[in-house]
Amino acid sequence: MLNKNQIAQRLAQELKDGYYVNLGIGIPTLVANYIPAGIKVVLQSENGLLGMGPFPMDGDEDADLINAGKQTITTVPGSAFFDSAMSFGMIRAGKVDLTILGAMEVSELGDIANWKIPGKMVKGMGGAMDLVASAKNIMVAMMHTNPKGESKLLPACTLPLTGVNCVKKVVTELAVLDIVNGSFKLLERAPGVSVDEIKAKTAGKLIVEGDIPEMLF
Amino acid sequence: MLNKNQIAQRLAQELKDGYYVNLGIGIPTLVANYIPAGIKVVLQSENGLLGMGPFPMDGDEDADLINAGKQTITTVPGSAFFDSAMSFGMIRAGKVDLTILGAMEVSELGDIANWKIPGKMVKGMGGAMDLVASAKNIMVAMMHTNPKGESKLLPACTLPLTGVNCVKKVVTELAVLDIVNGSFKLLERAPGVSVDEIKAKTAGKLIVEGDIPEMLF
Amino acid sequence: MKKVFTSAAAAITDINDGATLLLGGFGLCGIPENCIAALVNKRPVNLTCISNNAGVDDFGIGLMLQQKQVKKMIASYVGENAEFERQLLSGELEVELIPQGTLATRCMAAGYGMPAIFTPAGVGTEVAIGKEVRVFNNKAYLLEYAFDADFALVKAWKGDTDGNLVFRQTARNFNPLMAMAGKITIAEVEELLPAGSLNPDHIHTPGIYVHRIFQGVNYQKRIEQRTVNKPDE
Amino acid sequence: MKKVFTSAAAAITDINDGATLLLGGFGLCGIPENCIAALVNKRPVNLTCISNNAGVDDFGIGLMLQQKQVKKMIASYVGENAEFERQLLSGELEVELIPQGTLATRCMAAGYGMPAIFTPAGVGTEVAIGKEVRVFNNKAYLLEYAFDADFALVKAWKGDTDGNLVFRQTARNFNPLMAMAGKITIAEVEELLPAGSLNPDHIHTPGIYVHRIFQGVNYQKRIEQRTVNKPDE
Repeated sequence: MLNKNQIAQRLAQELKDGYYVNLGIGIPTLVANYIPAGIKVVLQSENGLLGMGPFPMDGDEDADLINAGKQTITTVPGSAFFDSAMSFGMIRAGKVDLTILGAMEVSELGDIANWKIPGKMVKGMGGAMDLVASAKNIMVAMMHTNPKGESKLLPACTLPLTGVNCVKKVVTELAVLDIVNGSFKLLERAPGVSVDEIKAKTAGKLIVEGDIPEMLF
Repeated sequence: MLNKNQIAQRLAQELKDGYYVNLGIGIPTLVANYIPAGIKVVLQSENGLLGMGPFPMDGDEDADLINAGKQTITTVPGSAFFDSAMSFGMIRAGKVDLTILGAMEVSELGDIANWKIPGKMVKGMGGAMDLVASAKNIMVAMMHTNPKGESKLLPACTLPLTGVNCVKKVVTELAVLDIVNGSFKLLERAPGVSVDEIKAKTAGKLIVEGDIPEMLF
Repeated sequence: MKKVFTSAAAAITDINDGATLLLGGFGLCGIPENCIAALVNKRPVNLTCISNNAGVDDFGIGLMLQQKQVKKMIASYVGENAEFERQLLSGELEVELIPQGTLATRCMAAGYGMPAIFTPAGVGTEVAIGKEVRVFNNKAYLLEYAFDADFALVKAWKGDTDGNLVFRQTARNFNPLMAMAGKITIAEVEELLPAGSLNPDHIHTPGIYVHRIFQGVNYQKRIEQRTVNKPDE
Repeated sequence: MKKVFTSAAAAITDINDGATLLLGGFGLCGIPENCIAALVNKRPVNLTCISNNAGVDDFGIGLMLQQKQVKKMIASYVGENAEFERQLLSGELEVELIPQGTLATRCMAAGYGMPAIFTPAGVGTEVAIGKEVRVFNNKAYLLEYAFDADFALVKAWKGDTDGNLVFRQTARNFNPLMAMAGKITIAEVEELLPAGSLNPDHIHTPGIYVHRIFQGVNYQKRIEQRTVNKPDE
């Protein structure tokens, strides 16, 4: 079973040289810590920056330089600033190669719910609806089950949707799964996790073909 | 009867302090030479400049600095460069206060034809269709009649249209006319020109109310 | 052409009850602090505020919420704001949440004279309810309309007396878009310079979009999430 | 990430017969001289060229017209070009004239992932024939579609190895718009710098839109209408 950092580490294996990537808040943000050596990845922050760097050193923080999570950050050489219309423009136009988001629920059709829980104060969707509707390659980083132990990989989402038919891949503490033809296709198991456990915790249609390898790190 | 410079001079009387103005090729360009003292007018060139200045001094011309007529120009303090989408964006959004264009024909409904003559090589409409469809205040500078002596102020244009129902005012070598309620309303006569001559040379519906004053310069 | 105002109070003097305002900024980054302070002082009410966020309890739009000046908030994310939450739950405050890219593009549409735009954001979600859906190349889009706001309040880094604006880093965000979208645009700047001081190639918002400009004072430029690396980490 | 190419020839090597190209520039100002020279040398034919103008007889796109490489020209103004006129009148060349703002906005639409936009330009004229008209707030607009082009060829003043571009004065024009709109965008620059050399606030085209970049050579930067004031005037 993976911890959050390991989920991020496994997702980082999906990065390719030259990728422009948008990382959501939470586990996705951690992916930046595991970019494979020898490749260059440019991080997009939808509030108007390409080339996001790490947090600043204490004392170097700048109120004018934040990420979409409103955290103080830095830039890397080759960075560029732009307005919010261009930022979502490049997302809509498919220029961002990969978007990694957290989710509350994902359906076997690739629907995603991650912005609203009925009965709870709604903070807003921020840029999530734009990202899931527009990005050409969307992966989700999340826990396989909710705190009650219920599967978050469902036949259909029960929460209000953020986007439909958009998620391509899910990485959880248990497994790596692609969403293809209306099913979750199991690709890899976390070390020490059995296929049976994944089956038991996946409510949506699950495809298991042949031997399922353990993830390699 | 006015010469071209006087037509431009009369049109310049329409300028107000703080106006952003787009001047077309030909007589409209000459308007820039007659901006009244004490007011500030900013010239927009639709190829991407606000704050156009006069032609450069010989030897100072710069291939990267031209106007929409592809002439070498200069900038004035406070100028700004931008791309063509923003340029036509500000025109469409009504931020340009006044556009002055040449025309082959204008109709009593404010239609304008100034881009195409059937049977002749067509060069293209350039930005003219955008300007006439978008600008909030469009004035035309032209000769009252064509070389054959036929009126260019018509009940309906005979040439292919550039835009419909858009021209607000026409200044010719003979007269100043507003277009209101489907008519040319005569406002001023050129020095020495009679109302009868204007009537004779205006094919569209002409409204003449009361004494028509001579233009003042 | 007199665009320069002496103070925020002078620049916002005709913002009255019931006005619709566009306010630049993302979180507390690049917000028109001086304009908001002047509005808090002048106290117009029944305002409709369009801004990506709603400030925090004691800063930004939150200051106007405290005084119940805001009737309706249009935003993409309203964050942590106890008074906002209280007014929303009590029904005192009307809130319309829209996707962030839709918010940005509806501003751009207004500034570019486009009455409406198509975006895929929100298709198949509750955001799409009541909206026109149109399919282009097998992909569904929502038709979203340009904003129609009375005033835009934006904050720039540098500006000149002709209204040209330059923004700094991610404080740019919605500011140039809202600057284009206001019927009257009021810009506050950290540094107001004579026309001709800014490189014309570096200007983000040409002065044609800016009707009033003033030199801001006492900028707090608060940081919402101070995240740093310690030297020993 | 290897965006830097050693020459125009290397950068355009996969532009083949039948390709659709967006070419930046206004008149001869800011045109991708090196890319055009390389295309003249490589000689792909049946090209569709989308550009505001069509060059002159002996420069710009005119050089490709001389070799009959262009099947179709989409432009707003084709100016003075005898060979262009000959091919048009003889039926060898297909020409589609569209309003300049429509041309610009259809590029922006492609770069911003908007399938179509509304513009009033051309309403009531022959440009509107066959197009969808829609009325918003009592004003009629045409629905115009985003361009779908294989390559964009643009020319910038400075660029860096990550593909970030800065344009100079009115040589900006269509270049940043076309840079956003190409499936593959090739940028030639007067000065190619290491990543990090450009101020991130001054970049007009972020590198995400640029797939290939090279240091241009032997720029002519011709002036079409040299207009000057004489000292004694």
